[in-house]
Amino acid sequence: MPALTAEQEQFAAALHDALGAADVPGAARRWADCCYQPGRALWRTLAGLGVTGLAVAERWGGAGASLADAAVACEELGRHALPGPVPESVAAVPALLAALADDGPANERGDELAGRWLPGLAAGDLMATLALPPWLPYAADAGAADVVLLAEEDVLWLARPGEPRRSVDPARTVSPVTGREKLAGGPAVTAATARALDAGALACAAQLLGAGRALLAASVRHAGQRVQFGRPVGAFQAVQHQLAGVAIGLEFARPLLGAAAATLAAGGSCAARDVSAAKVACTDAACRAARVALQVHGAIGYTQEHDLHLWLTKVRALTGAWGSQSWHRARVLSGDLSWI
Amino acid sequence: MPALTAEQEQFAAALHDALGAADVPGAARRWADCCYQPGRALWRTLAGLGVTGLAVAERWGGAGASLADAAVACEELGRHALPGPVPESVAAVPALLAALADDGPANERGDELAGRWLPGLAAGDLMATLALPPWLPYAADAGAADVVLLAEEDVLWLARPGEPRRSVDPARTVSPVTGREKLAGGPAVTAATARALDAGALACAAQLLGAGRALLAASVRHAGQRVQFGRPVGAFQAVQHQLAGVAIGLEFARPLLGAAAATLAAGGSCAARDVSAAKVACTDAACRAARVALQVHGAIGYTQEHDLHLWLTKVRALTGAWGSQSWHRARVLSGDLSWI
Amino acid sequence: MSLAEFRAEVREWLRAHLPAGPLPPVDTAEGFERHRGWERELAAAGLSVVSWPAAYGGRDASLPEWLAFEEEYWAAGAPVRVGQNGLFLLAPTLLAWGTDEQRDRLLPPMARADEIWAQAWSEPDAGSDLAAIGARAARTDGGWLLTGTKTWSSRAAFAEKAFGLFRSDPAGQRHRGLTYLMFSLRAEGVTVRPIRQLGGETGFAEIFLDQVFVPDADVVGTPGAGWRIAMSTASHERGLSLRSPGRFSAAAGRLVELWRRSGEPAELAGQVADAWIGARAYQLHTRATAARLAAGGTLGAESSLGKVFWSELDISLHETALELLGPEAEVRGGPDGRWLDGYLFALAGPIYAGTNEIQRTVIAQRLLGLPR
Amino acid sequence: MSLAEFRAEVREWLRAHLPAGPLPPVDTAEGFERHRGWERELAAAGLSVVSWPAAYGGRDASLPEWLAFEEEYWAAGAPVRVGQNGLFLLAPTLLAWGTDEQRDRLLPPMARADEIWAQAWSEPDAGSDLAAIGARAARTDGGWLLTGTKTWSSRAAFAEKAFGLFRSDPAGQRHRGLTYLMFSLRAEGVTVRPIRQLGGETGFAEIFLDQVFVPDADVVGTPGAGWRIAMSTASHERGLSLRSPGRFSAAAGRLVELWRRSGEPAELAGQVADAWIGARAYQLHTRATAARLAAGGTLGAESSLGKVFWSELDISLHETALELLGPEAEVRGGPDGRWLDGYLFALAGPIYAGTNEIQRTVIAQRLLGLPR
Repeated sequence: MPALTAEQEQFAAALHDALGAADVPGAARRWADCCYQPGRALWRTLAGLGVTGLAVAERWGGAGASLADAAVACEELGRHALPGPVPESVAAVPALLAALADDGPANERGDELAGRWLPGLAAGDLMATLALPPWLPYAADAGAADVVLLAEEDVLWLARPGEPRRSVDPARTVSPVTGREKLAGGPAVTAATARALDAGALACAAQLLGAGRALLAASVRHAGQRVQFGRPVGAFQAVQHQLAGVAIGLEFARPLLGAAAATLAAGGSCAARDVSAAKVACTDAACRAARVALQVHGAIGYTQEHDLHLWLTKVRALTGAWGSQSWHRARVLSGDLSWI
Repeated sequence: MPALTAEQEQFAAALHDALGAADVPGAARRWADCCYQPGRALWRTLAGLGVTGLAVAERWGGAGASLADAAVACEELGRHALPGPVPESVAAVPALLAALADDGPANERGDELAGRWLPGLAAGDLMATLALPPWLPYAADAGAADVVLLAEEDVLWLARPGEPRRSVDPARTVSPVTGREKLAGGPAVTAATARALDAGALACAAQLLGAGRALLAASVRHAGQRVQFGRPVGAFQAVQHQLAGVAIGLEFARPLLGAAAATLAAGGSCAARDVSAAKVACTDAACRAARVALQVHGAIGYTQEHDLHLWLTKVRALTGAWGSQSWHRARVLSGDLSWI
Repeated sequence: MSLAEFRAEVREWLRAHLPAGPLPPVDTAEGFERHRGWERELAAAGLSVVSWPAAYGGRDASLPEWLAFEEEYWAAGAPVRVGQNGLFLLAPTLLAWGTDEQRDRLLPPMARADEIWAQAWSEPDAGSDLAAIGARAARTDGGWLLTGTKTWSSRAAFAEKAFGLFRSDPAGQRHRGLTYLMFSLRAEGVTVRPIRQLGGETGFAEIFLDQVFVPDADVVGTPGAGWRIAMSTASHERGLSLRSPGRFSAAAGRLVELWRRSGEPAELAGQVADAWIGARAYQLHTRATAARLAAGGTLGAESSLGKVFWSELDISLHETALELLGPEAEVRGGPDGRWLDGYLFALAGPIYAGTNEIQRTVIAQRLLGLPR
Repeated sequence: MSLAEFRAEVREWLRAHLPAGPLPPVDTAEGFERHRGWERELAAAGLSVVSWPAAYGGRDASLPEWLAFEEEYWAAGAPVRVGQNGLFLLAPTLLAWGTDEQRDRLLPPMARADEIWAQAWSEPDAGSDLAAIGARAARTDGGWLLTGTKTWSSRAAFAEKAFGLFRSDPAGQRHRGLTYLMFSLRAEGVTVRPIRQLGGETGFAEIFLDQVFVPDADVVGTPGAGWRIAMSTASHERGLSLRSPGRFSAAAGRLVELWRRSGEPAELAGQVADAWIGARAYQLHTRATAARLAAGGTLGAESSLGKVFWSELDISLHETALELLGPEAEVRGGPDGRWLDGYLFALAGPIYAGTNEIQRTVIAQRLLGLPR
């Protein structure tokens, strides 16, 4: 079912509380200056709450929880604009390594690789990122990560990151990578890569949805306080109706996310379709939230002084990551579109 | 230049006055009941004002005016929701016959055909329609027309209309046709047909722009009078901003129409591009005007009792006529898109 | 019976009993009676009101079962429900606020389509501003005398009965002093003037009431509490039924088929995908809402989110279909004519049941807490 | 010289003199000076202010010539105009309302980029509600003392001078009692605090004024008439220049190139076509406006139509480019980085120079005549 369980709601609330108590925007600003310690400390806090081990099986030290739980966590991480390679480290790399380890022929090698990194990822000691061309031609935040992978066609590489390039999101870089140690090859890698792509796209969709929710909340707060023409701007119908539109978009993107997590976890044949539907809807909803948030904030929202920019730019950066909207829409249409 | 000349503005004003003084909605309602007399009387009035002879050369009894003037006229005709095959009879058929007559090889036959119908069309004694598959698989208002043509690939037929089918526009029918007398054939027909398609699409765009303007005017009028919650609904920002959006769309569609008329009249290589750009923009602007008009009017706008439906349904009918939006957009992109 | 078994039964029955071709339009005299006949067939099979208690002709279906029924119903291309005003608006109100006597007397004939109901909310001066209602209910011996004009009353051209709000306390302002009343459209003092809609059918009517007597037995709930009763239906769990997701999933499925049949034009792929995604989102959202309601939750102003969402989805879905149809789009009737009919029907969505402008204001002020 | 000859001269000069690569961002210390250098090159060629009178460094170009210049300028990919606040906002105001002494003193150094101007309209509590201005101009011997805070002052981080509105009559409410004044950003009592924009550059600044002396010679027009003077510039014929069509035609042309280079994906063809059509519409519309102005017409509230149109066009055009770029879209710098820069720049369009919400209200009330 797409609705959150009571446990998931409690988990989300715990993450929201923990991140709300920490200075995430401050850590993001430091991250933008390539000072990763405060951000890594936050990741360790989250590891303590179980976030980094959600997608890791128990035998590797994780919680062996469902991808639905990982999506719940990523939504909160996006809601707080946590810096770092969230979809990569929390979802995609664990999914990739787990798929390799579970796969028959590549099993031994897969086990070895999983054992090499999954315990550290689960514990929060390691942070991983990956490039997955053509969807991810660069590895995000390779400078902050301990493990940089490259999945190219049917080969998985340990990768060497090149000169990082600045992203529109100041608290993010993207690095071209080259393979330096071949880790595994063959159809098992192809299958594991497909799994990683879906897991990462799902996590990214969740992050976007969370960011969109935060943007709406910030806009409502600002509109209730900012007075122009003798009234709070939030009392003007033009502002109210734009924000209502944002709320509608977010409200109806959310169930797609839950459904995609369920299908993906169950390994159903509709996983690609459902993940893509979720990514399309969450991206659109977040982009709309960002546009309206900027318009409602006005000039103050167009500065780096206001924290809003951390969310605005992250939404823009993640919009093109893990598959473009056109690609995901096409993937929806190539799926089984019968209903029942 | 896309701006209207003073003469064109006077001409438009004269048409607006003449049609405003007549009961065009009444004639449209009779037309819907297949009683064409009041509508045909209006067409004769317009012929007296020169409308039907604009696209007809002087040697056939017309004014030999430019297609820009025809576009000006069609905009007014659309503004008043005049019933009848406007793009066909005012622009496309005259353009087709003139092109045939002007063409070298087919000259004699073309002259004969032009002489057979153009004088009557110019005088307002005849009304013509045509099918031009695949853009116009049916002939509009064949039941009311005196001349029904079919231009199919490189053959021009005098056509026999089949059983008319109802259009979403009650004051309009569309009829499948079959050729009954071959009038001309060969490359000259292909070229003349292309010319007719552009002339008709241009006239149709003008008609749509005029209809959009009328819908905006009706909405502004209604919004200023209809009181809900103790205020005119037009005082609500949500209504004001929707109508402002309609005004913007119409304002910026209009110069495209003028430019297309100029390019088409000059026979420039950019005619296809410019006509398509005009059709796309005028259709979008008119559709937006229709959507907002219905929303501003509310339930009363959803009835056939209110005259608004004559414009709403005509916009919908013309949206798919003379080339779909997708087809015209593709044609813009296949044109020369350099600027200067 | 499991959900899957229930679904299979519905599917099988529909397969076996669905009319061969489309019925005549519901808002014509002939079409209305043909649709009534179809409702009677449904009722005879126990499928007309599956979510109602068995005592009134239903089968106590759970919300998930009801949603499954709706999905099957619309996916099969079954006829529109001529009784929907009664079935989906009045019946939930009677179940929540009516008396046992009213339920026993009114629900069974409604379920069998012996009595088809029209709604009578709007008035010439009370459209989006419904609280401006001016039609009066004056107290008289044993009942009330209704006087005034109701308009945009859907199904009123052919229906037997109607329900609506009337001002029973002349001193009551706006939401206060309104009473929820039911009356016969054949009663003395009632004049019904059918109104042609955009598509030409008489889908709604104006109702003139001149001292129309209504017995106390036909008051729903407490006199004077009409506004609260009427609004509670809008957000009642069965208020879900105003637009059940099955309608949109069926339409989105047909759109995908149309797109494939048209050669899968890439330039419209995005719009087709968005329509399917939107229908899927609405389906999943409704299921989640149903689960929440089944767990004891309530439905309040959130229903405004859904109203705007489905009504916009419905229009854009049909616009995409019309663009795919190109010059065929304007043609009434014929094999693809349902798209145009569906489009015209969809156009009314942002207007009725509270305009989308009203809904956005509700969302902004009540859900988001923006200042009034 | 014919229009074609003029156009050819501009094109040829640009071809010969355009900087080889992109200059550093204008809103950095280095970039600002590099852009100043470019302005000086333009000025030396008599191309910095073609539409001005020759006496002040211009060449009396007609409006069509100015539009042609702009088309060539942006099509060539030439640098942004660092002096634009002065050139396109202050200069038209001085030409219309200033004294000969002011024009002689201020326009030539502006044309040569010896003095670059910032605007100083907004204040912390006067954004979209500009009439809420609170910064004061107090009368003193031979001039005025300015005190207060201006913000979102574009170019103020590096510019020499600024102009804006100040409340000279403490009893004046809203639009009344405002005076249009010019002041040096290096004057005693001025503190400039640069503000980083979304893209990281200090494109605007906060200006704190503490008893800053401004001589009477630096008042534009009559004291107290500031609002009318400032607003007249917005709708002045050269107010066209706020966003000259050449910018969008150049961007739309590049978008078409990008789409072709990306393999002409059909699913984005519609958006690319619409961007081109929009840019073309804006170009044609501006030409028609120019013709009307040349014939003695005036530009009033219609300029609000254009403001909303170009700002929405600019965003959707850049969004389409970013979608075409896919995962490359987020990368700053690099061969395609201008699309991201352009997108960030475009995002400000619906906010500045009167938010689009304000413009829509102006359109509705002043052009359409809807009730206030």
